[in-house]
Amino acid sequence: MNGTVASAIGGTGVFAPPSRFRLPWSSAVDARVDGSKLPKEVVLSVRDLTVAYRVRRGMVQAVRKVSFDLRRGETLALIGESGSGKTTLALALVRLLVRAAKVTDGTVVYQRDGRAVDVLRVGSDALRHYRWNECAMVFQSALNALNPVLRVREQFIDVARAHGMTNRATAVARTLELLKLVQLDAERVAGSYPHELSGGMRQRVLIAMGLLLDPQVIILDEPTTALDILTQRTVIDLLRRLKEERQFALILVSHDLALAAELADQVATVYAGRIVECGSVADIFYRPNHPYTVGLLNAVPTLSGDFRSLVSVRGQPPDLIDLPRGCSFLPRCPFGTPECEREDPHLVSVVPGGPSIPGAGSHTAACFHAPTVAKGFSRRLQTEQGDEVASPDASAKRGAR
Amino acid sequence: MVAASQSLAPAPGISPLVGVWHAVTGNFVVRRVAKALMTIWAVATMTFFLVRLMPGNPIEQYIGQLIAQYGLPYAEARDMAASLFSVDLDQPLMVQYVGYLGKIARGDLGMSIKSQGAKVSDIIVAFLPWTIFCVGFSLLISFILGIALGALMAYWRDSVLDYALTMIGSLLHSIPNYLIAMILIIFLGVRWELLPIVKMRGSMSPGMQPGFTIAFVVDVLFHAVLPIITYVVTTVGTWMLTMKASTTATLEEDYVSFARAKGLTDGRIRTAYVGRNAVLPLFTQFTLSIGFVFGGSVLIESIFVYRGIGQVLVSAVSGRDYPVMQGCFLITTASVVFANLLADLLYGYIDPRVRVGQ
Amino acid sequence: MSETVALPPSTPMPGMATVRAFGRTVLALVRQPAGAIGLFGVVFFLLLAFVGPSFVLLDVKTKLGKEYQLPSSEFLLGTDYQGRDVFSQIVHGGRDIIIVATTTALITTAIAVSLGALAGFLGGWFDTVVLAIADIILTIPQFPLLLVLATFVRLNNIVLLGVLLAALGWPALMRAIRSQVLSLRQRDYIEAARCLDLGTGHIVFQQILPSMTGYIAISFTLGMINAIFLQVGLIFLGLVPLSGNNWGVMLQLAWVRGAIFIKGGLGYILSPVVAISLLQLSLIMLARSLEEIFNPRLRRGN
Amino acid sequence: MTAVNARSVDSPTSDGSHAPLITLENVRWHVPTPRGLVKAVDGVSLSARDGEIVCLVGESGCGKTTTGKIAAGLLTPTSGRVLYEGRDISSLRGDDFNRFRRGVQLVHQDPYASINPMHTVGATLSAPLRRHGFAGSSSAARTRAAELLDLVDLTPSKDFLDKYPHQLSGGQRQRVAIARALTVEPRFIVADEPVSMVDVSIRISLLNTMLRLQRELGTGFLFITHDLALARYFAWGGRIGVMYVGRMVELGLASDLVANPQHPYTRALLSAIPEADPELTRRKTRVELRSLEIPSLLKLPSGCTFHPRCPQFETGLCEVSVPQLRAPGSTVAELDSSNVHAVACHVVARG
Repeated sequence: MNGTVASAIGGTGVFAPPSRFRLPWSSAVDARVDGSKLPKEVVLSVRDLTVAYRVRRGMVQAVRKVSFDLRRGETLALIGESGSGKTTLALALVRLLVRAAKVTDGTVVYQRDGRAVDVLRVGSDALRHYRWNECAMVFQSALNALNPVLRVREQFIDVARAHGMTNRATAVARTLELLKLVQLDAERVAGSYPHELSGGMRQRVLIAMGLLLDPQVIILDEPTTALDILTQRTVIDLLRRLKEERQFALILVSHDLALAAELADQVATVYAGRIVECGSVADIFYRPNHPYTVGLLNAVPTLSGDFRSLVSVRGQPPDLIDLPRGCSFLPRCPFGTPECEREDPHLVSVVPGGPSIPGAGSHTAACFHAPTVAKGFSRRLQTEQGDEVASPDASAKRGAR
Repeated sequence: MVAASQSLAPAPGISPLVGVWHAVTGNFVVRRVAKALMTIWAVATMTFFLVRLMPGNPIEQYIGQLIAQYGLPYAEARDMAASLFSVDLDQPLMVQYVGYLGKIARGDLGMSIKSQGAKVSDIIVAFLPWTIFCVGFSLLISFILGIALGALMAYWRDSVLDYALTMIGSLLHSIPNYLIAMILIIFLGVRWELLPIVKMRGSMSPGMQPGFTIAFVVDVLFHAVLPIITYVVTTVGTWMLTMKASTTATLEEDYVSFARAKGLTDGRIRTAYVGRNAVLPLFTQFTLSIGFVFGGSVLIESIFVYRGIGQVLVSAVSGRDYPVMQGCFLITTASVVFANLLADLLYGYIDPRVRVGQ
Repeated sequence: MSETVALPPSTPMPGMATVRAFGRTVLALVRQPAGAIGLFGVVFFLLLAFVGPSFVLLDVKTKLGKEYQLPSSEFLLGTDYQGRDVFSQIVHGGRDIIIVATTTALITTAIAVSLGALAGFLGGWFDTVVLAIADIILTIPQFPLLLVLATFVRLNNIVLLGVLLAALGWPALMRAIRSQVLSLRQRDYIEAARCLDLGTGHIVFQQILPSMTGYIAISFTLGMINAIFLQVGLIFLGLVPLSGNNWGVMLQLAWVRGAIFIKGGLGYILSPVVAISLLQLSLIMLARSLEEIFNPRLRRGN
Repeated sequence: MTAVNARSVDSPTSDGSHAPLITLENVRWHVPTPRGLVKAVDGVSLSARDGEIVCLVGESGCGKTTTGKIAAGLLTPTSGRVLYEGRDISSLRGDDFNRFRRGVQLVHQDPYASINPMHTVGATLSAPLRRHGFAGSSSAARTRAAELLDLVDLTPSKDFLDKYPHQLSGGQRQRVAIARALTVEPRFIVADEPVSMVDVSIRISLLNTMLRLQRELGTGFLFITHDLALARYFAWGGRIGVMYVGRMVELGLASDLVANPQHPYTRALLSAIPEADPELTRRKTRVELRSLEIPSLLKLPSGCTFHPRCPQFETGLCEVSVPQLRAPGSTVAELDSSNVHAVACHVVARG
């Protein structure tokens, strides 16, 4: 298997790096951005992205002033509970928001080969090119993401044709290669209708489809949620291998901390439409600075290691229409003080003098009490040999067993 | 049928007989054809027993009439009735019934009482094609127009066009088709005198030679235009509104947003992703509407004096010409059943999920 | 805790949930413009047909020289071929139509709900047989069938007419009810009620029926629409013996007497046309709004 | 929320003295479909003592939900028996049956589907209270309903009595569903994935509430889940059974089963589960399966149903005979009454 993968990627066959890469963006002059300020390795740079939509009860503040940088080959996990706005955020990055939703502020700058554009301002042709050629987004429900009346092969060809790959034979050959790459019985799956495939197979078909045009960025929304554990494992291992081999940047949207722990380089916790903490995967899991991150970590049971008694984050997920005054996490926060009610804390570096924009090399949190929170958190850290550094709290609770 | 059942091996653990039964009933095509045949059989049976068993049995009535009017002896009158109704009155009822079914299967539907010597099957052959042409053509126009407008309304939801078309659609849908027909005649024909309404009666002008000539086609369309307008106007609203609802729902499907995420062209998304999936639920409605519109032809053809099977049925009913009535009704039903069957099989072809069979 | 006791008991009386669901439905209807218009129209025609005759006398007097008059202040909708007032005929002509439609809808809904519920609940051969019969009736074109039946059955009784129309009208509604019951039956809350042993009566009247009121209301309205279409058609073809006074008879007389060819006859022939159309329109708007309230697929996303 | 581990001390599981409250004896659920016989559950035996927690773990389609419904008396097994207090429930009549019916309750997976949207919380809880005579009047029912809401931590309970389900969050609805099950004072609750549709951040509090009920009211639980980590947390003092396509493949004390899995399937499962700890989860050793394909219930593999995927597959053994669930060195009959760790695997049983 490894042999085929390596030759498929490294070789000059059907997988040769696409020479068709040309940004038809000259038509959208006003969308062009001065890329000189952006570090070369940043592929996606989001600033102050704000999305709102109107429902009968009022305005839903789905995404509020979100900023982050995504680097080439890096994996960013957006973690949050349902209704936190993480999916809306992902959809905004490819401009696929529902009709009622509007981006009210911010920029999404995409950079390739030193050229940069603001995705939110490009024209429709350029946008169509950006989607899938540059940034592929695979939705949450793999079960419904494929057209029920077309065979899988036709749906691959549709994508190929839409992006200028007119030769049907080439497109089919590429499709079969990719289906093999995701460990599917390529010929059979290509000739199947979606309803003839299992959930895990469909999810892998979508991932294969995402790779069809070699995009720089792939966004996956809950890629493993509906799958069985063993199938989940296949998909996770597949993703890890693919991102190492192909060096695409990956944005994972999930409620599942474990998925982030498995795949992410950077993790951002999203609460009430904002990134409340972002840092490297180790920062988030071992040195969290935001009470919400801590709450999530304390609420998830593990299989290995010691048995701990767990506590949920208290209270209910926030109502995005009627957000509390000040810090939106305040009603559920054990660290709250009157100060928190006065103002919504900004995202700032937890290391003095560090960068305050989430991205590689920074650890940021939006909490006035970040140092206190960080000090209070302790968690067993397993060293390589398996002996552990247990918190006094956990050992006290270990009890008789 | 045998071939179909053999191709599917009986499931393990179930007796072979049950397996064959499941294979037969599990096959979509076989099931549909069986249903169609059963419907035709049910209608034939019903008309037979209605004619034979109802109080005021038309055969007895006719015999009585022959005796009274022409002074025929009973036996002769009886023989005449038997040949007209295409039954053998000396046999027990069940034998007559079987014989009747046999004759139907051979295309023998008896003779007309009113037009002496005319075979019912000949009458049907002369009139049925006009109705099929008129109704079929209208359904097709209305379906296509409705789908196009409905899709447009869904894409331009909440626009002025959407509101206007929704209003018009509801309005047209609510007025019974025969009232629309009357309104057309009153205004286009009589009040404003835009159309020579009397000349438009019949299915073609007297003396017109059937054939594939321009003059003939124009003449046929000239005579059919008012019925067609009526059928189209009264059915298009339903298609529009249903298609709008269906498209609106399809637009929210994940595979449509996903197609956008994949950067497919709008044209491709509209046709292969939205259009094809949105039309699917309309097919079941389409089959139902065939019977409705075909049945409605009875009224429409009477109002426009269009020489189709509907009008023949009405005059047979008012003239108590039972064999003609029986035959017309049977053939009308059979046409509808056949059209339904076609539509269903076509649906199976378009939707791969049905093809596999549930 | 004592405060809780003092509060009014909220345990529902049997059928209360159904009543409350009905109330909610009416409220939801009035909030929609189309639903409000439909409801208003239906109420208007009910008043016209059942209360109107007490205020407007039916004009039966032949008035020579006043035949085929256009609407005027004396004859609001003109006069007929005998010089009689059309307006009074319109006021008196709705009753029978609505009674037949309601009878039909009542019987249709009763058959549809009971057969649909039974088929959905029992399943098995009963379901298969009922569904097969429904499919056959659905396939047979209704109007020709009615024509044939009309030659054997004398349709001079409006209730009989209603029964006959209902006998042919139930299948489509039955199928809708059946699929609704099938989907309701599989709901987890029904299973929970079974697990709690709440009893069949409770499950049917408290858990299932309240969720069905919408479908029953839609069924009823659609049944009325279909019945009006068919009965007026039958009357128009002269297959229902002419008796009494109703819009269908007016239509038939006006058509046969050639009112369309006479300038003054316009009011005479158009009045029943407009009356029937408006009644149908009101009913359809009502049905559509009900559908929009109860069918989440049609509901606008928020 | 505190001292969860204390359960293991006073839980009756540690000694085997109590007679089982509920027992499934070799139950099968075979459904004929047009495409063949579906063997959703194929010979499962399981028992639970009063107040015991048993978890059923497995992937979708393994028959765990069907087994749960059989245990709750909502499905009649096509073969095999269900015993309640030692008596076959199919033979129970009248009051005896009612005792069982009230004694075992079910909490569904989806709190959005399991509560009738047309009824208020108060009405939902009052109906069973009135029906089974736990409240003589509607005001008494209301009082009791409020108490039950308090019991499941929906406080202040008065605020919730007159709410409709759509006014509640998923977690709150699930609490209402639990309160509804508690109306008839059951001794055993079958909870079918009760937290899988609830937000991660509040899952644990729901489990903690259920654990408190077990501790305070002595209610036993059959907890059905696909998440072994949740099972381990919930059943720390009880047992876990692992199911694979209709059969039980491993059964043992929760702590033991997770720490020392025997069946190749359980091992594969444990090694595959991603964990919320990057160091740990990225270093785990995986058990490689021979095939990714999940067998169709219509066409189950011969012998051990796991054999086409099993890394320890032995030709001539695994595909030939069906392995029985047994603890190494003990007879099948002992299974109910002891805390043995039992496995259905030829290779493991051989040692």
